[in-house]
Amino acid sequence: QDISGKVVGFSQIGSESGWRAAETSVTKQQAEERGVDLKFADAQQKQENQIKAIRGFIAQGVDAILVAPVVATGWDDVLQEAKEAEIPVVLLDRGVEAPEDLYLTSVASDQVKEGRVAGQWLVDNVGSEDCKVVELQGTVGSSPAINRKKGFEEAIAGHDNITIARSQTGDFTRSKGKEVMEGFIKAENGGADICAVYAHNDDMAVGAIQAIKDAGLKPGTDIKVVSIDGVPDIFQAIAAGEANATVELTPNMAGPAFDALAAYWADGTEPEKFIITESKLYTAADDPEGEYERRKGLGY
Amino acid sequence: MSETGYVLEARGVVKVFGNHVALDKVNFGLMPGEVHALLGENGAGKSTLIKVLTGAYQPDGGEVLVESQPVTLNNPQHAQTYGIGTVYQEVNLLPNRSVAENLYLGHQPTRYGFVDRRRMERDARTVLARYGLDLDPGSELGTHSVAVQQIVAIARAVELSGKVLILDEPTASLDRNEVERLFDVVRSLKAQGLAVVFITHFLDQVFAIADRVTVLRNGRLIETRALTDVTRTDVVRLMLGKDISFSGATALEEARPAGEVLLDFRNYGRKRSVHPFNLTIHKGEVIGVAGLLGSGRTEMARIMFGADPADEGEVRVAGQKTAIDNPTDAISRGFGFCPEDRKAEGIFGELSVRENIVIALQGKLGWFSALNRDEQMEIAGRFGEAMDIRAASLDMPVKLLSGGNQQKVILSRWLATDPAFLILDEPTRGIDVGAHAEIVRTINRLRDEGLALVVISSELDEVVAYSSRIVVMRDREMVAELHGENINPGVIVQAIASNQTGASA
Amino acid sequence: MTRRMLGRLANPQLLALVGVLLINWLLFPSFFRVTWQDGRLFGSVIDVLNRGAPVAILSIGMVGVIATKGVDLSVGAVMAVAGAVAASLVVAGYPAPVAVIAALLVGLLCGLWNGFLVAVLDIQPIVATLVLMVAGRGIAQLITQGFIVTFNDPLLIFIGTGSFLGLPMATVIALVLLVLVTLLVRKTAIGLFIEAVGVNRAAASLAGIRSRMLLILVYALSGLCAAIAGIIVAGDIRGADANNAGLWLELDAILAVVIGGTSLLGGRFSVPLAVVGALIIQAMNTGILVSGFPPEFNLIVKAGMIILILLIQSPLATRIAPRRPQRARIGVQRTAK
Amino acid sequence: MSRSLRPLLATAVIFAIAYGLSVMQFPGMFSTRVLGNFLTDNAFLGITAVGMTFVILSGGIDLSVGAVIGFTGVLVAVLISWMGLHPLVAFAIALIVAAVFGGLMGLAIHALEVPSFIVTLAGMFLARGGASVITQDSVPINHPFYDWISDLLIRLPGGGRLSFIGLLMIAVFVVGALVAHRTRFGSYVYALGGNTVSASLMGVPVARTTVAVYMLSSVLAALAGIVFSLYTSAGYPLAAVGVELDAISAVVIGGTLLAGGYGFVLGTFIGVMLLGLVQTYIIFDGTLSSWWTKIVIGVLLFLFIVLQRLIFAASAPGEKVAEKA
Ligand SMILES: Nc1ncnc2c1ncn2[C@@H]1O[C@H](COP(=O)(O)OP(=O)(O)OP(=O)(O)O)[C@@H](O)[C@H]1O
Ligand SMILES: Nc1ncnc2c1ncn2[C@@H]1O[C@H](COP(=O)(O)OP(=O)(O)OP(=O)(O)O)[C@@H](O)[C@H]1O
Ligand SMILES: [Mg+2]
Ligand SMILES: [Mg+2]
Repeated sequence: QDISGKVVGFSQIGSESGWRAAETSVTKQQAEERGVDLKFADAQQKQENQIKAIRGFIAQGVDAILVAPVVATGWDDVLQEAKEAEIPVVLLDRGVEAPEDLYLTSVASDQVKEGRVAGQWLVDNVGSEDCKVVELQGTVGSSPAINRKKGFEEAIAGHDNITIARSQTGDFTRSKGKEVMEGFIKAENGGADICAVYAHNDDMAVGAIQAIKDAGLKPGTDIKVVSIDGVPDIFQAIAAGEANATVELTPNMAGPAFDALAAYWADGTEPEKFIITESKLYTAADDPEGEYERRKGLGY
Repeated sequence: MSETGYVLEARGVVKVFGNHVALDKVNFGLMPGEVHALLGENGAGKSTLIKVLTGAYQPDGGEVLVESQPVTLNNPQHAQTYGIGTVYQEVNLLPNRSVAENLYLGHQPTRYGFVDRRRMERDARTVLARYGLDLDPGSELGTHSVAVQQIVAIARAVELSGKVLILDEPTASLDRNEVERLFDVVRSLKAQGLAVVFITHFLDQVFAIADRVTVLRNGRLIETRALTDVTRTDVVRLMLGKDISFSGATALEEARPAGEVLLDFRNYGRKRSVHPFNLTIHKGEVIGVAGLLGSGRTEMARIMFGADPADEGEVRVAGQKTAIDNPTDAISRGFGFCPEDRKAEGIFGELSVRENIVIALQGKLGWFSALNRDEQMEIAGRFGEAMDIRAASLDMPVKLLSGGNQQKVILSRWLATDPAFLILDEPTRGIDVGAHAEIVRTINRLRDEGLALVVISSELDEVVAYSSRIVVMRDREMVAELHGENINPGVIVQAIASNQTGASA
Repeated sequence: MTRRMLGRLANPQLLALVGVLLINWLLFPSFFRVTWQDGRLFGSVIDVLNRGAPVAILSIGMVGVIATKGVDLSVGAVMAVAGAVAASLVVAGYPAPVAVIAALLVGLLCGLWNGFLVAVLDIQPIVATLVLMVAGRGIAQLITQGFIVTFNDPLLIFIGTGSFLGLPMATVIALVLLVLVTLLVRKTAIGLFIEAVGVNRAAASLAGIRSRMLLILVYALSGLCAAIAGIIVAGDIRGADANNAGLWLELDAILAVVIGGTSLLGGRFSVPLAVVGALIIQAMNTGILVSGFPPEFNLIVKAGMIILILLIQSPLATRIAPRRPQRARIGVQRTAK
Repeated sequence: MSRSLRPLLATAVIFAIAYGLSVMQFPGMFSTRVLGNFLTDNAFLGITAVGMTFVILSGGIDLSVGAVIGFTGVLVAVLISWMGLHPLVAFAIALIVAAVFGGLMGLAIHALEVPSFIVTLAGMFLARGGASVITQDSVPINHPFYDWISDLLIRLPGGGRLSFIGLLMIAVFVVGALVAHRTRFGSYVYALGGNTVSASLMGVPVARTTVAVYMLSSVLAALAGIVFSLYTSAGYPLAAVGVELDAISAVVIGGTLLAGGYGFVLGTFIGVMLLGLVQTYIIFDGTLSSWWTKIVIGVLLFLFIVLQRLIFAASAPGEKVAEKA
C-alpha cells in the first residue's frame, strides 16, 4: 500500500547507545523509502519530553505517532488524548502498561526472552563445570536492565553450577562497562575466578573486553563474553574471537510499524497487538564478518 | 526603674577572640536621657562592646543588664525587643531593596497578612522628612549616595529603639550639614528620654553633643566621666595614655618652592562623571581636595588612577604624554591609590596581613617574578613596623584587624611599591586620634621625601594642615585652586559654598 | 622544613583518603594487592589512580576557577566536545597528533569563551558556564551526529589505555599536570593573584592585578584540562560517546575541589588537595565496585561521604573540637607562635 | 525597582516575538491545544521553578529538586500501590517528608556555613539514591482518585484542555508571587539575597528564613513530584533527572539575578513558557535533531544573560551590588 505523503511523528528516547542511534537512522530510512514525512523528536532520555512531543504531534494533527517509550508506565492520559484525536499510536521496542485499546500495536522484542537466550547459550556452553558469572547491568531501574536480568536468571535457574557472582550497573555505556569490569576482575582473584561476563548491552561488553585484555586475560577464551543487541563492534569482536555470543535486537522496529499502519489505513485492518521481533543468537558460527559489514552502514 | 538607674548596662564583660582579649571586664552603664560618647583608639574594643550590648556577640564573661535585670540577648532582633536599636560601624542596609523597606524591614505594617506597602511608604516619607530627606521611599536604596544610606540606617535605628540608640561612627561619611541634622535628631531623642551611645573619632562632635564619655583602651575600661569635668586634652590623654601634639596644632604650611613638575593633567575628564579639569602636580607637594559629599572627589581620584579611564584630555607624566587606562598603567608609572571604601575596595579580608601588604608590589613585579615568603615577611615586617600596625601576627587574616589598622595596612601596601605619586581618599576616616596624627605625619614625611600626593579629606583642619595647595570640587567640577594664605578653612568653605545650586542631600 | 611537610600531611583530606582506603581494605582484603603484569602495575589501587585521573584532571583546572569565586559547569560537556573532535578527525584520516592538538585547542577555546563571558561581560560564572554546559553536549552530538565514533588509532588509544613506567597513562598525565600547575601557581605570583581576585576582585583591580587576564587564564586552563580528560576518556573506550562522555563529571570535579578544602566562596586554594579529593571520590567508587555493594546504594554512600566531610570541615566542628584553626592553606606557613 | 523590572520586560517581549514568529511559521502553534499543553506539560517544571526562584532570590541554589521530584513520585506510588493508602494521605506524607528534608538542608547550609551548592548536591545524591533503594522499577499508580483528577479538566474550544495540574501551577505562581512580593517573609528572602550580614544585623531571622526557603523549595519540588505522578500515573526513581538545570535556566531567563536579591516570580513563569516554546517549536519542525534543542537553549540563555548584563550595566550605581559576596 502506498502511504507516501503521510505525516508520522516519532518520539525517540534519545541517543544514549549505539543501538539507539541505529534505530533512529533505520527509522528515518524506512520513512524515506515509503515517502513518509517523519517528524522526529528526541527526548533526551526523559519521559516528560516524550509526553510533550506526543502532545505536540497531536496538536499538529499528524496521521500517526511512533513512540519508543522510555518507561513502561504513565502513558494512559496522553494515549487517551491521541485516541480522542483519532491518531493511531504504535509503540516501538518497549511495551507500556496501559489499556491495549489505547494503541494500535506494539513492535518490540521480548526483553526477558533476550536475557533467556543469552543465559541459555551459557548453559549450553559450560556444561557441568562450575561457572561464576559477572553481570554488567544496564541503567538502574530501566526496563531492559530489569527484564534482561530476569530472563538470564530464569535460564540459569536450576543449573547450580552457574552462579552470578557479582552484578553492578555499567549504565549501558562503554566506559562504565570497562570500569566496572576492571573492578570485578580485581575482586575475583585477578579475573581467574570469572568464567563468563554477561552484559546487558554490547557497548558495555566492548568495554569489558578491553578491561579483560588489560588484565592480561583472553576475552572469549579465559572469560566468555555474552551480551545483547548485535551492534557492529560486537560482531568484530566475535570475529576476532574476543566475544562469544550476542542476541540480536533489530533496530528495524519502524518497518513492521509502517506496514501495520499501511494496512490499517488501507482498509482498517487491525494488526496484531504485539508484533514481537526475533531475538536471534549470533556466535562465531554465524559469519560475524558478514554481519559486521551488513550493519556497518546503519549508523550504529 | 532600678537602683542604678541604668537602662542598659554591661558588668564585667569579657570577650575573647582566639587568644586576643578584645574586652577585659568592662563596665559600662547608660542613663536614660543622656548622650554617652564611647571613645578609644582603633582596636580598643568599642565596636565589640556594642556588639555584645546588642546581642550580635555573646560575652565570654560578665553580664548584660537591661533595667538592672540580667538578660541574654540572642541576636540584634532580640535586643530590639528591649528597645535597643543600633547602627553598626559599616552601613548595614540592603541596597537591593526600597528605602521604605530598609526602614521597616521586619516590622512592615501588614494588612490581612500582607505588607501594606502604601502605608509603609507614606510613613517612610514622614520619617525621612524629619531628617530633611525628600526622596521616593519606593526607590531602590542602592541608587542613593552613601550619606543618604547612612541617614536611612540612623532613621531605622531610631524608629526601632524605644529606650536606647547606639550609633557606631555614624558621622564618618556625613558632611557638616548632615551631622548637624543628625545632632538635632539626637537632641530631640534625648529630650524624649532615650539613652544614646555615640562612637566617633571626632572630638569636636563629642563635645558638641555628649553628656558623658567612656574611654576604652586595649579592651579595658579606662574611665567614665561627665563631659563637664574634662577638657579635650584630658580625653586624648585618657585614650592614648600619654600626651601627643594634636594634628590641628601643626604650623600652617608656608609657600614652599615647588619641585619639578611630575604630573600634568590637561582637560582631563570623563563623561557623565567629572568635568574636564586642569591640574599640575609637582614633586614634594601635597594637593588637598576639598568638597562636599558627592561633589566628585572620589571620582576624580579614580580617573587619575585609571580605575575609571578618562575619555577626554591628556596627562603627562614627567613631561611624557601617556595614557592611563587602568590601574596597572598607573601603578607602572609610580602611582598608588588608597580607596575610601576600605572593606569593598581595599582589603583582602581572607588573606594575611603580609599578603595584603605585598600584593601591589607583586602586582607591579608581574606574574613571573614572585617574591618568596621570606622576602614577603621582610617587606611586610618593615612597613608594618613603620606604620605601627597592631596585629598578633603578620600571617593572620587582615579582616580580624580593627578598621584603623586595616587602613595602615593599605597605606603600607602602597609605600612598599616605592611610589612617586599617591592618591589618598579619606585616609583618616574612621581612624582614632593616635593613628590620625601618625597618618598626617606620614603624609608630611612622604612629601618631604619628594613624593607628590593628592589627599581627599572632609576634615578641613586636616587638609589645611598638610596641603601645599587645595583644589575644591563642587558638583563634579573643579571650581577653585587655593594657594598660600588662601589655604584656610574660611576660604575653602567660601569656595565650596559659593553659588551652591543643587547639592545632593 | 620537615615540620612543615608533616603538618601538611596531617590534613583532613589525606586522613579521609586513608580512611576510605582502609574501609575498602576491610571490605575487600586484597584491595592493596598490586602485581606486575604485561609491563604495568595491576591492582585495585592502580584502578583508583587510573579511573580517578579524569576527575583529578578536571579538578586541577576547576580549583583555580573556584578560587576566583567562580565555577565551571561546562567541563563535562567540553570533555564530550574534545573527544568528539579528536575521534572525528582521526576517523576522517587526519594524523593523531593533529587530532589531539585540535581537540586541545577546542577545549582551550571553550575555556576562553567561558573566560570571556565571566571576565569581560561580567556574567556570573554559574550562568556563564551553564551556557556551554547545555549547548556543549549538543555541539558534541552535532559533531558525531549522535553516533559513537569509534577509532583504532594507536596514539589515541595509548593516551587512554597505555602505560608509562608501569603506571596508567591517564595517571601519568594527571601527575604531570598536577606538578606543572602547582609549580605554575606557586612558583609564580599567579596563585596569590588568583586568591586575591577570589577574595575581592575590586580591590585586586585597584592593586594593579590584571584580574581580567587572570580570570580568562583560569577558565582557559579549566577548558584545556577538560579537553585532556575528554581525550583520555575517548581513548579509553576507543570511541567518542557524545551522549555519555563526561556526563555529570563537572559535579564530581566540583566536589573534589570542595573536599580538597577550597571554598566555593573563593580565596585560598590547593591544587594537590583537590586531586586528593578526586582520589577520595574514586576510592569510594572503586570500593563499592570491588566490595560487591548493590549498585542502588552508590549514590547514598556518596551522599553520606559528602555529609561526613562537610561536617568534619565545617566551622561548627572546628568550634566544638578546635583543631588547628586553618583548613587548606598551602604555601602559606604561619610563623610558629 | 524599575531597574530590575527591565529584564522581566525584555523576557516578556522576547517571548511574545518568538511566539509570534513561531505561529507565522506553524499556524498550528496558535491553538488552545498548544496553549493548554504549555500549562499541562510544564506544570511540574513551573512549580519547581517557583521554589527555585525563592532559593535564588535568597542568594542560594538548590540542585536537589529534580531528585526530590523523583523521590516523591516513588514514595507516593509505593504508599498508594503497595501500602494501599489513600492518595491524599500519601501526598501529605510526601510533603512532610520533603519539608523535613529541605529543612535539614537549610539547617546544614546555615549551621555548617557550607555553600548551598554543595549541600544540595549531597541532597540530590541522597534523594535520588533513596528513590532507587526503595524501588528500581517504575511503580504504576492505579487509583480512582488519580482517574478523577485526570478527568478534572476544562475543555476549551479547539481541542485544548486546561488540566488540573496546569491550573495548579498557575495557582502556585500566584501564591508564590504574593508571598515573594507582599509578605514579610518575602522581604526577608530578598534581604538574604542582598546581604546576609546586613540582614542579620537588621533583625532578619536568618536561620529561620534560610531553613524556610529550602523547605519551601523542597515542598514545592515534592508538589511537583506529585504533579509528575499525576502526569504519568506512576513513580519512577529516574524521573526528572536534570530538572534542576531547567528550573535554574527558567529562573535566569525570567530575569532573576543568580547572585540573589533581584527578580520576580512572574519572570520565572515566562521563563518556563519560553523553554516550553523552544521544545514545542522543535517538535513542530520535526527535522531538527535533539542536539539542536540543547544548542538553542544554550544560545537563548546566552542571549538573555547578555541582555540582562547590558540592562544592569546601563544603570551604573548598582555596580557595587554586583560585587558583593
Ligand atoms: N571577629 C573577630 N575575631 C578576632 N578578632 C576580632 C574580631 N572582632 C574584633 N577583633 C579584634 O578585637 C579588637 C577590638 O576591635 P573593635 O572592632 O571592637 O575595635 P574598635 O574600637 O571598634 O576599633 P575602630 O575604631 O578601628 O573601629 C581588635 O583588636 C580587633 O582586631
Ligand atoms: N554614573 C553615575 N550616574 C549618576 N550618578 C553618579 C554616577 N556615578 C557617580 N554618581 C554620583 O556622583 C556623585 C559623586 O560621587 P563621589 O563618590 O565622587 O563624591 P565624593 O566627593 O568623593 O563623595 P564622598 O565623600 O562620598 O566620597 C555621587 O553623588 C554619586 O552618587
Ligand atoms: Mg569599630
Ligand atoms: Mg569620596
